Amino acid sequence: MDYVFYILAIWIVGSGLLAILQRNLVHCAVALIAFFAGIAGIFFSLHAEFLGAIQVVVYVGAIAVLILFAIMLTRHVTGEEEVSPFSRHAIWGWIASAAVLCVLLYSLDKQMFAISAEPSQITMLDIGNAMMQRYAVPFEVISLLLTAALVGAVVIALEEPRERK
Amino acid sequence: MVTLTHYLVLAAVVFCIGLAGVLTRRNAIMVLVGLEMMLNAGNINLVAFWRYLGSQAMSGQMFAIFAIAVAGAEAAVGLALLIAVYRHFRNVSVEEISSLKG
Amino acid sequence: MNLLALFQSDILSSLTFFPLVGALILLALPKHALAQIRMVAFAASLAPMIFVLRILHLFDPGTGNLQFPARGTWIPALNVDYVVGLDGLSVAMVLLVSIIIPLTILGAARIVGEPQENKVGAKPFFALILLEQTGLYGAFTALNFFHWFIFWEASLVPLFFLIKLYGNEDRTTAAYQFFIYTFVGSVAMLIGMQFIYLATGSWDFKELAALAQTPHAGGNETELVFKIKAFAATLGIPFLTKHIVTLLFFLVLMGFAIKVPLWPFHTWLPISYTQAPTAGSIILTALMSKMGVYGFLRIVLPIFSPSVMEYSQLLMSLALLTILFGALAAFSQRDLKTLVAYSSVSHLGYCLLGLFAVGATGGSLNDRALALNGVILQMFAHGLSAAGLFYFVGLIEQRTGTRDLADLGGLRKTIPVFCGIMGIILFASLGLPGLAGFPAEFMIFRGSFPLSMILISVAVLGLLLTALYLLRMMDKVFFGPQDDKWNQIADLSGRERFVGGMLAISLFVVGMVPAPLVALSNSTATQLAKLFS
Amino acid sequence: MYEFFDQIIFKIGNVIIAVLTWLISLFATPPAWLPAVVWFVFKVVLIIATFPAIFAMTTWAERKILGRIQNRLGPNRVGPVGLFQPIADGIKTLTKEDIVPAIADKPIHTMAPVIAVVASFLVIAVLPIGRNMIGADLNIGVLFFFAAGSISEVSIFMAGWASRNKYSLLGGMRAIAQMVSYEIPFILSAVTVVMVVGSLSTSQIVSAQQLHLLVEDPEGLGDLLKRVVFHFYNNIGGWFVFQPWGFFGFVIFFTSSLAELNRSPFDLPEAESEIIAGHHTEYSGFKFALFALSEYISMIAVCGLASTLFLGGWNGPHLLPSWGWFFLKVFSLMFVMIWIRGTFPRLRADQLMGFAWKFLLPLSLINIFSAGLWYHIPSRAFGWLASALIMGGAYHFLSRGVVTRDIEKRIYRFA
Amino acid sequence: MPWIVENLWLIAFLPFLAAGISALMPRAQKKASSGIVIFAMALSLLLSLKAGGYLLKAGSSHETLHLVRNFDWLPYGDTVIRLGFLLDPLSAMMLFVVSFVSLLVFIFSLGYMDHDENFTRFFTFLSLFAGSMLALVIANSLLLLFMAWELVGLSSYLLIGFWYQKPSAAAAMKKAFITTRIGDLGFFIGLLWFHYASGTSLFYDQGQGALDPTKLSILGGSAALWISLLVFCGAVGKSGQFPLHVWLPDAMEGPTPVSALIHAATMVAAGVFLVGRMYPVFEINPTALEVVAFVGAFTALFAATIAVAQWDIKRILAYSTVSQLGYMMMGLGVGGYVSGLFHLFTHAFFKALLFLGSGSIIHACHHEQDIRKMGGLKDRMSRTFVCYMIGMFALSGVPLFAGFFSKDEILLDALHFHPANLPHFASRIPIVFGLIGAFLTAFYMMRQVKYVFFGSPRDHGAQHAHESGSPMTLPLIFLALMAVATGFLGWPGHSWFHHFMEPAAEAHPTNLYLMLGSIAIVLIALGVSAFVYSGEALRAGAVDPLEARFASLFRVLNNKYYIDEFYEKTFVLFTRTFSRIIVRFDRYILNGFFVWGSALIVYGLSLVNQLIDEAAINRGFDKGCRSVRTGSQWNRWIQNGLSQHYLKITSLAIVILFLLALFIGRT
Repeated sequence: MDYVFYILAIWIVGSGLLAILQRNLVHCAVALIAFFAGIAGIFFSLHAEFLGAIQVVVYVGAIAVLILFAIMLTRHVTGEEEVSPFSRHAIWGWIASAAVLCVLLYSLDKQMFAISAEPSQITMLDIGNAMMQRYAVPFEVISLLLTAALVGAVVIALEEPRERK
Repeated sequence: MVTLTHYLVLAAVVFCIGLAGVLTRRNAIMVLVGLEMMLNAGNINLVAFWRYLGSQAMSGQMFAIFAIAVAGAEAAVGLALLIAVYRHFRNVSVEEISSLKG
Repeated sequence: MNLLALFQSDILSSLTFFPLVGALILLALPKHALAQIRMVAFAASLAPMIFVLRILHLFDPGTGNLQFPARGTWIPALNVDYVVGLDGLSVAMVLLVSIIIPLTILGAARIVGEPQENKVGAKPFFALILLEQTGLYGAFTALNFFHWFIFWEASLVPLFFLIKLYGNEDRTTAAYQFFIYTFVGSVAMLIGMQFIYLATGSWDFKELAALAQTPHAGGNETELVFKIKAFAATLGIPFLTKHIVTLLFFLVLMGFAIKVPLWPFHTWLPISYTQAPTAGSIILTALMSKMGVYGFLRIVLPIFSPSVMEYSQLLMSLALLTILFGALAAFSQRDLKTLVAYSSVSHLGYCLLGLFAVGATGGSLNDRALALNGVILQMFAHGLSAAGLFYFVGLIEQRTGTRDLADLGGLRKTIPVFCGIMGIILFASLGLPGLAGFPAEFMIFRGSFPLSMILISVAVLGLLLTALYLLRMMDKVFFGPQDDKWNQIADLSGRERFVGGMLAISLFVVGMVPAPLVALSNSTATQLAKLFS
Repeated sequence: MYEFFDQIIFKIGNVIIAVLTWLISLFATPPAWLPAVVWFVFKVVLIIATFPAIFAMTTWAERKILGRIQNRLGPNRVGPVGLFQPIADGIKTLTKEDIVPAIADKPIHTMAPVIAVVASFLVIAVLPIGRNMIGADLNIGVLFFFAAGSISEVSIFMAGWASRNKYSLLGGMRAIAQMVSYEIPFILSAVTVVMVVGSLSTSQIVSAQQLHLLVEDPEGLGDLLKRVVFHFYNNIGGWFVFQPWGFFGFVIFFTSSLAELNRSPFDLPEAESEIIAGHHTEYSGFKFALFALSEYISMIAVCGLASTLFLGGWNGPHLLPSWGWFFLKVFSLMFVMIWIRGTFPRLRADQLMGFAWKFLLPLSLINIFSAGLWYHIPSRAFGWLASALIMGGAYHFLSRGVVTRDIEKRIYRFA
Repeated sequence: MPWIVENLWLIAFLPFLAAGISALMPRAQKKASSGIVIFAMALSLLLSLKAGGYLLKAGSSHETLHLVRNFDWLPYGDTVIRLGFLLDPLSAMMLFVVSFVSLLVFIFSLGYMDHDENFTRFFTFLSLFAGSMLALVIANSLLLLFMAWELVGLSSYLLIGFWYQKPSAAAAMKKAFITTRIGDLGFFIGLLWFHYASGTSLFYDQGQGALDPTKLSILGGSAALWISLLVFCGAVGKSGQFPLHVWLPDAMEGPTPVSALIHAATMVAAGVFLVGRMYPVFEINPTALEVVAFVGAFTALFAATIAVAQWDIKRILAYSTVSQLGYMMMGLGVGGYVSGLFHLFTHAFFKALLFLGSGSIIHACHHEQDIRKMGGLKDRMSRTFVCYMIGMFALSGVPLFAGFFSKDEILLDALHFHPANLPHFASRIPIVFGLIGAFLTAFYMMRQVKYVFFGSPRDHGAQHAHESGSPMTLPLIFLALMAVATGFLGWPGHSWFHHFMEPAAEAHPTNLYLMLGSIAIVLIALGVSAFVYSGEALRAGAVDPLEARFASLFRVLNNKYYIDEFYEKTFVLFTRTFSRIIVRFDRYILNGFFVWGSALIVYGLSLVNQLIDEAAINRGFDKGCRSVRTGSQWNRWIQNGLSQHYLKITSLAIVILFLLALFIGRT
């Protein structure tokens, strides 16, 4: 079902552009949420359901909300930005990213178009097993990192102990 | 027929959108948003490779999971930092808080 | 219906780790909730008794084989399994642990140098004791060396901290000496056992024992000896190849000899026992030292039976010296605790004597079985009586603030009940018939007598020396005119009466009717004895 | 006899399938995707038709029950005992004018209720309503539930922010803070079940709560009795709520779900007396109805998940059909929620946060530990005991921290 | 099996039970506690009588009955240790003696201990003693006997130290326990050996017991000798034979009823009983019995000499007890199984009588024990006086009193003592020592009586003395009757006792010369003593006539041949010094030199290691770090603090690098 991919691709690119281009930060954030949801859709379409769900939980449920909170806490409630992303000083940024995009697209090996998808069944149990066996060390490291981040975030933003993470 | 390269192109585009966000916005929050988008681009790649090249090995998914976890941690710490910075400078513009002297 | 089966599934692991759960809960309690801490600790230490009763109920004394076995793979690369099981050697010990630790916790709560007056607080104290309980259970049920060794060492650590944190005036030295000295022994044993592992590829006690009993095809060596020698030969040191079995035997022996202890490796003991808090002393003497004897029974006798036979005269002589020198040293002590500590040395000497006598020539299978049964019963009896002695000595110290015999005297007048119960325990320790010490000593002596008449006849002197120092202690503490300063000290409280009374009653019951307890160990002991006749 | 109802449902299903098959067969060469799509549409329609109906009855029931609790009658004008009140309300909201404040952020203001409804309907899909009755049997069902559920936070925020009204904004902020906080114990309490079952699939979780003790060859009355007992035990005994961790998990889940749903006593975001209904202050007419719909659907869904995770889902002695059990449990839980609303006072904000972070969060973490312990201890009895001990101890000591100092007696000077 | 045999254990159990109950009673419950104890004892006495009666009824004229009740005690290997209870003439006789005397002493104690604060404790201990003694008597196993043996030792220990606050009592209790334990060591080894050699723990077991003739033969001669001698060690300790007699006189620190019961009538006789019980083993090798005979004979004489020079009324009796026990041993040793036991039987009553009498006197004199401070009690305590005189005559061997018959039998057996492996003069030693001992016995008893009852009071204690109450005098009267009556059971030539004990054996015919000779010796001794201790000698402050005449000898005797001092200077000192050496050795050599020495070595090594670490490794590393730091100064300029700036540079650099790689790579 190719059209799913294309719809999702358009959705993602569109919402992604909206997310970085709008002047109203809250609108940016909302667009970002749509962007994240699109990515989750991509994951679903790749049969990585777990990852998709995780994507929604973490990005939509947590990070986006966090960003909204940050916006509310650091700006005026309406979230209006004074400076447009198209101002003069940003030109080098656009150039650089466009150049990178060109390089990336150019460097994609055209042969890969030939490879097609293979179905596979990955269950939760496999993921769990992999996490606890083969990837036990990275898993532990990540958990440590998350703990550190939690503590760090709380310490840094200590005056607001209700901050999540 | 959607192939791996479709996903790679998508990822590249998303990455560059994120990069553009990072490079052009002056608000630190938006910089962070751009960063998250770049990370997502990476995740798309990981999952797509997993899907197309090695669906029995779990590496792609696993690293995507780890990447998401790291992104979560990064966002938490980054935003906490921003709030702390804002409290100090009353501003989160990247260029105006470049001073390291405090 | 099925619940019973569920309850029974690997009861030993449940038993072992229950106190650990208790310790964890304990750690969650607030620091100053003394009453709750004590209650939780007591409950957690007593609860395994349920399992022990169940075990005793299900235990089949008729067979000497392992019961309640459970096995799980642990570290496949090292061939380490998690293997637990009970047989006649360990069941009495498990019972002993389940009796002593709750009584310790119950009794220890009001002894000097302990919880209230120590700035470290009561929580770690009880948690350490519970930890120790887990270690002991583990060591008494483990059947794989690796697995066993972990518990063996794990039981060392809580005691180190008990001594270091809650001990008497000289505790730091005592703790370090205790830890390092016993650790040296453990290391020696570990080296020896590792060599055997490298040679045979097995840590499992039962497998090793089986290897030690199968003769090697086409030779007069056993399979084990052959394998060890073959492995030693690959190292290419001629001396080692020749004496390797002896060397290993003494390495392993060393670990246990220090733990029990065997003269002349006993010097860590008096200082540790004296400096430890009362609960620590109780656990050290009643349970820790038994781990050493148990190790002899479980490891040295089955695996090194030819070496035991070869060196039995030497070892018996050392055991004899342990008995006599321990008793003599106890005789000239002024410090009550040191006195009791040396008495422990001496009493454990009986165990070792019976153990090593099994290797001597002469006598019948029944004699050997009797001696081994006696050793196990003596472990049990000494566990109870020594625990009682240390407990009461601790109480004396708590009440009078001194351990010096010269300061005390005539206390019976103010504390008659104290004197009565302590007297019972003391006489049990002295081997008075009707109390637990006597059947044990009789069995050891009677079993070993045909095996080595002269040595045993000399060893009987130990009974006299025991009487000498114990009566001297009784005399100095309780009899004679009383100093006025002891007029106000309190007699036993209800709790203390309970602890002392329980110990006294257990001693009495075991002394009068030792048969059930002996029946538990008899089959296994007989099996073990067969290796030597 | 006991499978009678199930059979009926099954037969009805068969009939529908037969009809659909027949319809499809009318095409000369039906496309390959058609049966799937038809089946899909059928399920969607069924869900969209059933649950709003339940929503309607729930609003009625809530008002009625609250009325009883507050010693009044509740709706009693339209239809017998006011039964048609929801219909009347529905008609009223549909026909009302849709007002959007002038300074509101229009697109977001409009999007918010839609997203809310979508999010709440999404989660229904993974609930196993009866034996073989599930919208989508995802192998990540529980996770999907939480993922979809977390979207509703965003919708509330959008509503609150886009209204440009300080009450709405405050309500939205409160809602977010509260939902984010309570989401952690909410998910962590469910983790225990996932851990023990070893699957995120809701249907597997349900089937894991069935026991399979059997008696051989029933003979005579005694055996029949035994079999009945076994039957009851098999269908009830396996519910996780009977394990200590399950019990505590259930309580934590249920408590935090109250906060997730912004229901009393955690209804600060919608506190009428403080901030005039919070984020939907500026909504009226159909948009308001959508918000209400989404709230009640979420409530049903959360109760459904609670019964799926802890109360055995559709498991039960075969006196009722499986879906009957499911809805019985769901309605019971909803009744409890209404009951709580009728009896509990609203919490203060600091109490609310303290309760989440100081009590529920550590308790649920310890609960995970205890469930793990329970799972790994081979002896079930001992495991039960150890788990119960740990949870009991944890509850005891954590609850000490929650009790705040006594509030001074208030003196009414002018009253 | 007859009921009484089946339930023989009750005899011992009842006092134990009473002791247990009494132990749990509070101090104030004097009446209840003593009532229970006495009631239990009375029941035991009844049961003992029933047992004796059964034996009399069932007994045959030509063999000794051994009725047993056995049970399993301890399983081991594939066998089991069995214990049991035994009813035979020996145990029946002892049962009667023990329970009878015990009962009387209990009753006496009611009066004697009336004012003691630990009254209930006293009865507890007494009952404990009675129980263990009875158990000892009925034990059908050397192991059970040993167990009871130790328990009587314990009760003796407790009762000697009953007034534990007196340092002398505390010392005496310890001494008693340890001295007897020395003997017990031998006993214990003998027990081990016996059990090992015979293969069974039972004495009699329907022909399978260790002492049954069939089994007895498997004991070899030398094993039997060793076993006998080792077991005899125990008897020596318990029965106060030389050289372990030292504890018995000291044991008089205990309350007088205790002395009467334990240290005169029953427990000390346990040694004799033990030899009697093990007699079949002793008989296997004649050397064993010879050792018994000589030890006994020597003790009999030796203790009698000491008794002559003592001042303490109870010590005199104590040495007399030692001496009489020597007689019994001698009797057994010279082959007079029955005569030794008969003396035990009679001695129990009259010695208990004497002790209780002395108790009555001491009680009356306000706990004054020195006979020099008494005097003139004849009129003040007439009932006690009469009873005491009967006891004295019985002990001295005045004709028609019990002691006369039993002692004569021993002397008669000693006369017939002709072992083949000894020279003639050696075989005469027992009879000679026995006769001298008889003389001395009569002498010191008369001396004592003269000092106590005659003359005028020499101290205010004696002046205010008056007759004791009936709980104390009634037992005296009973015992006095027994002291007369029991003798007739062993009428020379027609000894009922002999027939009861050993129906199969034939007694030696009566020797009239010996009888007359001994009567003469006794009468002369009494006369001499009465003459010496009269008039001047009995006045206050007077020197003992013997002391006046044989000062140095008297001092030696008065100091008991300095044996205590000798032990103190040798064994005790040796043990003490040796134990100190052991402790020093432990502390300085083992722990100090070896353990701490090795610890120091390890510490030294670690210091060396530390030096190496610091010098070589640390310093080098520091230097490296410093150079890196200086080298990195130059690239500071590239940083301007704007992260976006960095990222821009980075991405452009990537593009440039990529292009470079593209073009250079292509070429």
